[in-house]
Amino acid sequence: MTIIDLIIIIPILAAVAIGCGGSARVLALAAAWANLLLGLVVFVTLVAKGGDEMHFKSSWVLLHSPELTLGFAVDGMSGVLVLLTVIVTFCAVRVSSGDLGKGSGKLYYISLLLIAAGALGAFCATDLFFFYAFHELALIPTFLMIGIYGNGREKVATAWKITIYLGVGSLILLGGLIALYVSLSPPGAPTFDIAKLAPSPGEHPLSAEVQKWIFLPLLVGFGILVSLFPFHSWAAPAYAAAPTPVAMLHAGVLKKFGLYGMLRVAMPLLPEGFEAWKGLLLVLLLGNILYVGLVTISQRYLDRMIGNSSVMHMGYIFLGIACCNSIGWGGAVLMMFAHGISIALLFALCGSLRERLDTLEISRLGGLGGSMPFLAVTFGFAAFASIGLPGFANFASEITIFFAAFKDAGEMGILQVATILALWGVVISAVYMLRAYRSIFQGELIGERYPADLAQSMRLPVVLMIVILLLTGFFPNIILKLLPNLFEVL
Amino acid sequence: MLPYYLEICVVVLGSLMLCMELFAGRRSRAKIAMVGVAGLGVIFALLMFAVCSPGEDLQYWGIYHFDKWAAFYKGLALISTLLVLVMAREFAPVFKHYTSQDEEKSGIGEFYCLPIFVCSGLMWMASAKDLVTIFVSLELVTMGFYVLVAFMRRNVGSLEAGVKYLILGALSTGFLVYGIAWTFGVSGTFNLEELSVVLAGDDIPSAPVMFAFALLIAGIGFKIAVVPFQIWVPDVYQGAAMPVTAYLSVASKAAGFIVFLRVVDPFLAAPSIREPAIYLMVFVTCATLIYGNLAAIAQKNIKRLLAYSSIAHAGFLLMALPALGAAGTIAGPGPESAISFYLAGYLLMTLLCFLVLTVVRVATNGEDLTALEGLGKRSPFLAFAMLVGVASLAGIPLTVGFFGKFFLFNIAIQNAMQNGLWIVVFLAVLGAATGFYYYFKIIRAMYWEGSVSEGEVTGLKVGRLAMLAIILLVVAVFFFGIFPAPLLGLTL
Amino acid sequence: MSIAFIILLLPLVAAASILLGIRKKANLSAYVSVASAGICFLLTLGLIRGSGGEAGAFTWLSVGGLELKIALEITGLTRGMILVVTLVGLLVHIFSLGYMRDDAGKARYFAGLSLFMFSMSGIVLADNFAMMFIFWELVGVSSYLLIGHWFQKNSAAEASKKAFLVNRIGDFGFMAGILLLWGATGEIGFSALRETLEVQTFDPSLLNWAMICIFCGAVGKSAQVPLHVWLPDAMEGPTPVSALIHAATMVAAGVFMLTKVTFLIIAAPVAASVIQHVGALTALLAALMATQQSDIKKILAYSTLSQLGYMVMAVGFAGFLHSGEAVGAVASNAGFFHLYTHAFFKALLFLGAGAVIYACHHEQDIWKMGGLIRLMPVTAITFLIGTAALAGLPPLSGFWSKDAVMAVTQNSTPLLIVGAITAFLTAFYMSRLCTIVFFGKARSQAAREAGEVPLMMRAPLVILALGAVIAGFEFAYGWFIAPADLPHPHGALPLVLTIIGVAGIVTGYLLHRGREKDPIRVEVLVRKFYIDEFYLFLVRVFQDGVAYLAKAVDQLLIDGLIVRGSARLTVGVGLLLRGLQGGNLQRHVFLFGVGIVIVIYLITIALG
Amino acid sequence: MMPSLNEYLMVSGLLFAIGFAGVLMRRNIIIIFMCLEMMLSAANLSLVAFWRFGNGQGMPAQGYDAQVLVFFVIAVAAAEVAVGLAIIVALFRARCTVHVEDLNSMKG
Repeated sequence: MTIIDLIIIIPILAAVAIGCGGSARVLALAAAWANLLLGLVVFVTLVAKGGDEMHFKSSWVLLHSPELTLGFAVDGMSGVLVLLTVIVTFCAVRVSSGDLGKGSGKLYYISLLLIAAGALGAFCATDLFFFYAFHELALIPTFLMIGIYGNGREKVATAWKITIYLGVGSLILLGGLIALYVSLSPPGAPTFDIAKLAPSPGEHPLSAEVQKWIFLPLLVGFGILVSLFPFHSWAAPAYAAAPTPVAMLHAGVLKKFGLYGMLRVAMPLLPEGFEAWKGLLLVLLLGNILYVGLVTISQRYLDRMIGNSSVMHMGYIFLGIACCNSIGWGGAVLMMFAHGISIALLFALCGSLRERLDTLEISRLGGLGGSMPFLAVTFGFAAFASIGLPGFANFASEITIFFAAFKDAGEMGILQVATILALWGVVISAVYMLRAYRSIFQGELIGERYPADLAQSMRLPVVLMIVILLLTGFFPNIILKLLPNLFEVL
Repeated sequence: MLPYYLEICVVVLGSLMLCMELFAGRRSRAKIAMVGVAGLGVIFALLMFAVCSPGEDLQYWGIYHFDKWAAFYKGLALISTLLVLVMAREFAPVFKHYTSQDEEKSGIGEFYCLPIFVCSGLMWMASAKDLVTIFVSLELVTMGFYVLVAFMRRNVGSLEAGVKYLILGALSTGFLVYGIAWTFGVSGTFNLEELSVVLAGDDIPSAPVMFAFALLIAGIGFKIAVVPFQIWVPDVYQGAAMPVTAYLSVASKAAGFIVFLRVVDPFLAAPSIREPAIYLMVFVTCATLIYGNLAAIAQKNIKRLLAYSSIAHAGFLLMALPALGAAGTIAGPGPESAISFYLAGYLLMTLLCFLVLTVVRVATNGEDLTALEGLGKRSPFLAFAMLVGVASLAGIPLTVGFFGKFFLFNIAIQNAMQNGLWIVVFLAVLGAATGFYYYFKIIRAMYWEGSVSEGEVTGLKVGRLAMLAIILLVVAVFFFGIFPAPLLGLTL
Repeated sequence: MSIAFIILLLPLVAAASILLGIRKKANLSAYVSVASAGICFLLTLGLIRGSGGEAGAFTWLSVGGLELKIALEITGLTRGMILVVTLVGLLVHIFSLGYMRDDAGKARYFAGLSLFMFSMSGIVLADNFAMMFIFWELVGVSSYLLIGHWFQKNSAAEASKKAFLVNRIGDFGFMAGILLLWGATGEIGFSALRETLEVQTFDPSLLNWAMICIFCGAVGKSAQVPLHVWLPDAMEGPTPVSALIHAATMVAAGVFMLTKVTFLIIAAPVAASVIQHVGALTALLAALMATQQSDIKKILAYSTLSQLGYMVMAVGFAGFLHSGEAVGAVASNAGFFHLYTHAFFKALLFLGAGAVIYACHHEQDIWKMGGLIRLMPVTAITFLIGTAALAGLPPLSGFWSKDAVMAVTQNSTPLLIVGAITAFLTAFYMSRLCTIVFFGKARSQAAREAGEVPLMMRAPLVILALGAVIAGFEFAYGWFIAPADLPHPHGALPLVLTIIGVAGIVTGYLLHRGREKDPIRVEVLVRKFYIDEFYLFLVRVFQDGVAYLAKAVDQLLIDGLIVRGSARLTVGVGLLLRGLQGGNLQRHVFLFGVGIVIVIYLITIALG
Repeated sequence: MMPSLNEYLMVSGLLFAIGFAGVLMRRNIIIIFMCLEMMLSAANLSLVAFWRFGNGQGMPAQGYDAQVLVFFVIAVAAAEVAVGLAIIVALFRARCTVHVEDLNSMKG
């Protein structure tokens, strides 16, 4: 049993232990701590050994035809995402407390741990089947969490929407994955092992036409999971309605699954399939950046706005992926990490605002900076991180992606045009973030209440996330060192 | 030990139980059920260890076959009967409420015995490769079910369901016999192996063969609830007693499917009619997928919901059919083993759900979704068990239901890639997505709804045997959801 | 670690330590910040006497062949600029000790100043576009933080937001330009780019586009038309901030950046022409607007705009002339020279204005001041020196640098005329300001009670005044620009300029002496050509309107029609199918029969 | 003249259809039940006819499989009647009706 197996099994065991009557918060915290430490160990080990190859391999063959292995391993890319997951999980467990009045604490923590375990399993799986299966593990916990502990009047409708929508997405994805493994398996030996499916360099067994049609369901499936325009309408309401830790985990970690899948599965295995849909993808990702950006501007509620902003930023990651070079993919992974932390941070802060205020309607708030300076400052950090200010990892990733698109671009192609348009999103995100910040924290105090500042218990996770963003923003090579030649490796 | 001794054992067991009932007087009949459970357990052990001879295809008198599938489906029949008995015992209070509080007059002893005889029919069906045998065993099963469905004689729903099942069942029998007659007419044989040889010939007139095929589909399709012959399912499932519903949806369907496969196989194997037969199957599949899944959306009665879900599952199972006879071109488990695996998984998860529902039914006296409200607080374990069952039905990964669906999708997608039958895949995706909705409605009822104040939190009373069964089923659902190989290996 | 790196990082350390540790101790925070500024200044003195060239590098980001470095480059202009930054920075820090003495957010303020010093040094020392862009954004943030220092004031909060957003628009272009250049050449280092451009030839239209885009960055940061609107609003910040950021250094960063890429301007004639004209337009419009303002800081802000326009115009002449041969680096040197002198006298003017405001209890309306020369003589005299320098009276620094700029514009008659008019207007509005504020009699109680500011605030004024006097002499600039590299005016230009300046001053004095309000009121100038209103309209109608439309489409079409619609459709079909199940036995039988018929019908079709 | 296979089939088909029509139209469950029996008999008739003309030359097929099935069908029909009538009696006791339109407590 490797350290990676441990990381995946610990939350599951903790969930089982809670279910069997253990003390929910203690066990969840213990599991989160353990995972955080193990995740750091994994990360450090990867830094030492280099991220180009798979490490910590383990596998149990479950079926022979088709070959199905319960196997885990990490390379640089999954290492980064594992790190992201353990950090966000830790913070999510730390900040959860406010919603517990509505139901059983056990169910709450079990759901959280299962979501985390699912994400970890999906990121580490070496097998297409379990890559998919682990992600689905989050479906029911999310449904329960939003339904029982959710916020707002629309929580019921929202819980249904996210469940069904993501369910449809996963099923489409499943279809694509089956078509993929069937087509790419070596003759007579069907297998789900991603490594064995990879075509030998230079020659691809599938014609461009076949690749094209297999790529489509993968794109749509992953797209739905990542809230690619126009499949994005589940995301913002769900994040607004979800209890804080779920929003953090879902927006911060789980959503990255689709992007990870693009990089791990769709792009390397179907390069020509991507070429066929490149134009479409560019249009859609511009939809994310520009159209959803505009939608974000006109949101009236803070939680919705943050949710939409998260949808918008997915466009940049897709842009990085569409660049098809190591710079872009490295930037995309870095952005997954950066966005994961920053959106989790925003949701954590938004959640604590929700606990303190009667409403999150932006225009009915004002001047809170005076009475809650800590929250105002940390929210400022989060907002600036999210709009890609230098010093935060988000900026490093954005600029990497932009440079990637122009690598060796002597003249303007569609990718370059799309990138220039996408650049405008930087302005859009500044508009909505600063407007909200100005309206909520600055200006004259609206209303008579002086709500309390951020609770002491919340400060550690919040500061931790800010420190990580700054650290990786000042030294993005910490992350990028693991992904020097992602494109070539995959 | 000869395989057909198993059926004899079952019949003997049933007779034994009847004798016990005869001499039981006014005493409790619970022991009879226990004897049944124990006996079935022994017979299952015999099947596993004394009889099973993998790889060998035994034939007796040309009408009784014993191959790996026969063994597999016999196993399914035995286990489901066993669990239904456990369930029936748990259900006894409700049963008595609708018959008589008196042990003797209520007829609960017979209620325990009848499934045993039905089981023998189911086991015989698994071995039948001859239209006559199929007909007889099928009727044996159906007849048992007529009685079981209508058994609660003071319950209007049960009687109504009984009559509906009786009339429609007899109607389907008529079509089946008529179909058998026509099959005999075009081929001159009842034996399915001979039939496939005859049908493979060139000079077979395709129109009457297809007519016969259509009639057979109607007759057997009725048992496995495929559209457009599903019409009885919701009413009968709703009206029948909980264990009977479970039995119908699991055992009857599983046995129906093996028969269906065996009957359809020669037709699909015949080159001259393969094409139209597949065309017909695809239509039936699509209709079943749509109907089962969509009509389930608005259901409020759990049994009715599960009835539609049972139709939907039939639709998923049918997806594998076009691949029949095209073996070797499919990566992964072939259609027969995928279907068998799915049915086994279906048995586990459905019986799990029905066991929980039985307990809830006894406690709350309700069969609507509202009866489940607050279960998450009243009895976290039962709610969890139900959650597992429902998740598996919906096809959430790491449960056996997902693997089942996965193998079927695997086949359907490969079919589509080869033949362009994408409509089936599309509808299956739509159906599975709809499934998330109506299955999750159950989860919703258990966890979101209903406020139980602290004082009311009283665990539901669960019999020890039922509890054991529930735990085992939960474990099995997870186990086979992660390690499908042991179960799949039995079907390959 | 080289000196330059220490200059760069020390303020960051100061800012971080204030934020993390000592923010509760306001005075300590202030001293830490001032100390860091002081040390930086001393180090700068060391640096500018040392040799130039590379000063070390740190690979910030490297992936798949892309390497972005934090590397420092020290050239002549860099030295001049870093001196301006650290010197003015230090003086403003000291001045702030007095000005912000009782402010509640003192620690935050000084942290912001230190952060600014860090970011600004980064821009100055950057050896490549990526690094410059990073710090470019960071100065934007520090500017945002400082403008919004009094964030509980609605106007300050709005102003800081506006400044940041307008700058972001410029940065959008800047980044696009950098990307275009990188795509074409594969280089982002300034020296590497220069070498590549010398060796290889590139598509001129691409270079033009790239340069125009890069210029957008300068337009945003240096507040050129049409992105000038943020700078006047930015006066909501504390006055020392206006002196440092919005007069002397940050807004000059655009010009500084342009001088750094002179080689590119030379290679992109169309862009050069655009730069010239934008600069000229800004100079003229801003000067016009300045003549009618009544807020002392706003007048200075428009004046800054106008002077920045001069500089940009001059730099633009490096690249393109109707007459053919471009002026080349000489032109950008002229722009930079003006930047250098302007930093001193404009910082002086702002600090002087700060002193006046401080003395008048935060009164900023010039029509409520008057006669201050008697009450605060040091402030008034230094202010007048600054005014004279700005008006271009010899032998003050402004005279020399304006001469250099106008010498460049002699290559194009229309722009020369624009320059001349602007020069007149500059003298005019400054004279108006001084006349109203310092002469005549006090117009309000606050002005009557004003007194001289403390030493801590006076000292910087005196030092800057000294700078404003001498910065134009060769000994003060020769160490970073050889006089030979500056343009020299032909003919009687210096004389003409002096006459224009004097004329402006005299006109201004005569017109406003003893007045209680403006003798000439030009509504369109008071309202700043209605540009703010126009932009507000654009934002309301286009941005918010389109955003609202997008939201509506999102909710009605995508979510409502497609997503929920298909869900509704599914449910509807389900209900329909469910309706088939009527419950009546004979209906069931009928449906069974229909099923058989359908199956048989299908078979007949299938059999053909 | 001896009737050919076709005539038998037509008669049996007719019988089957009449039976089905009866099931479809009659209200009384007992009569419906009788019609069902008629359908089974129709099937039996086909079976026997197929057997009689089984070898293709108008002579009976080999073996007696078809007859065996016919007997089974008859037996099954009898069993069905036994069970069915019992159920119908129970229904009558509970509801005092044997009309199908009264059986509508479950639908949808």
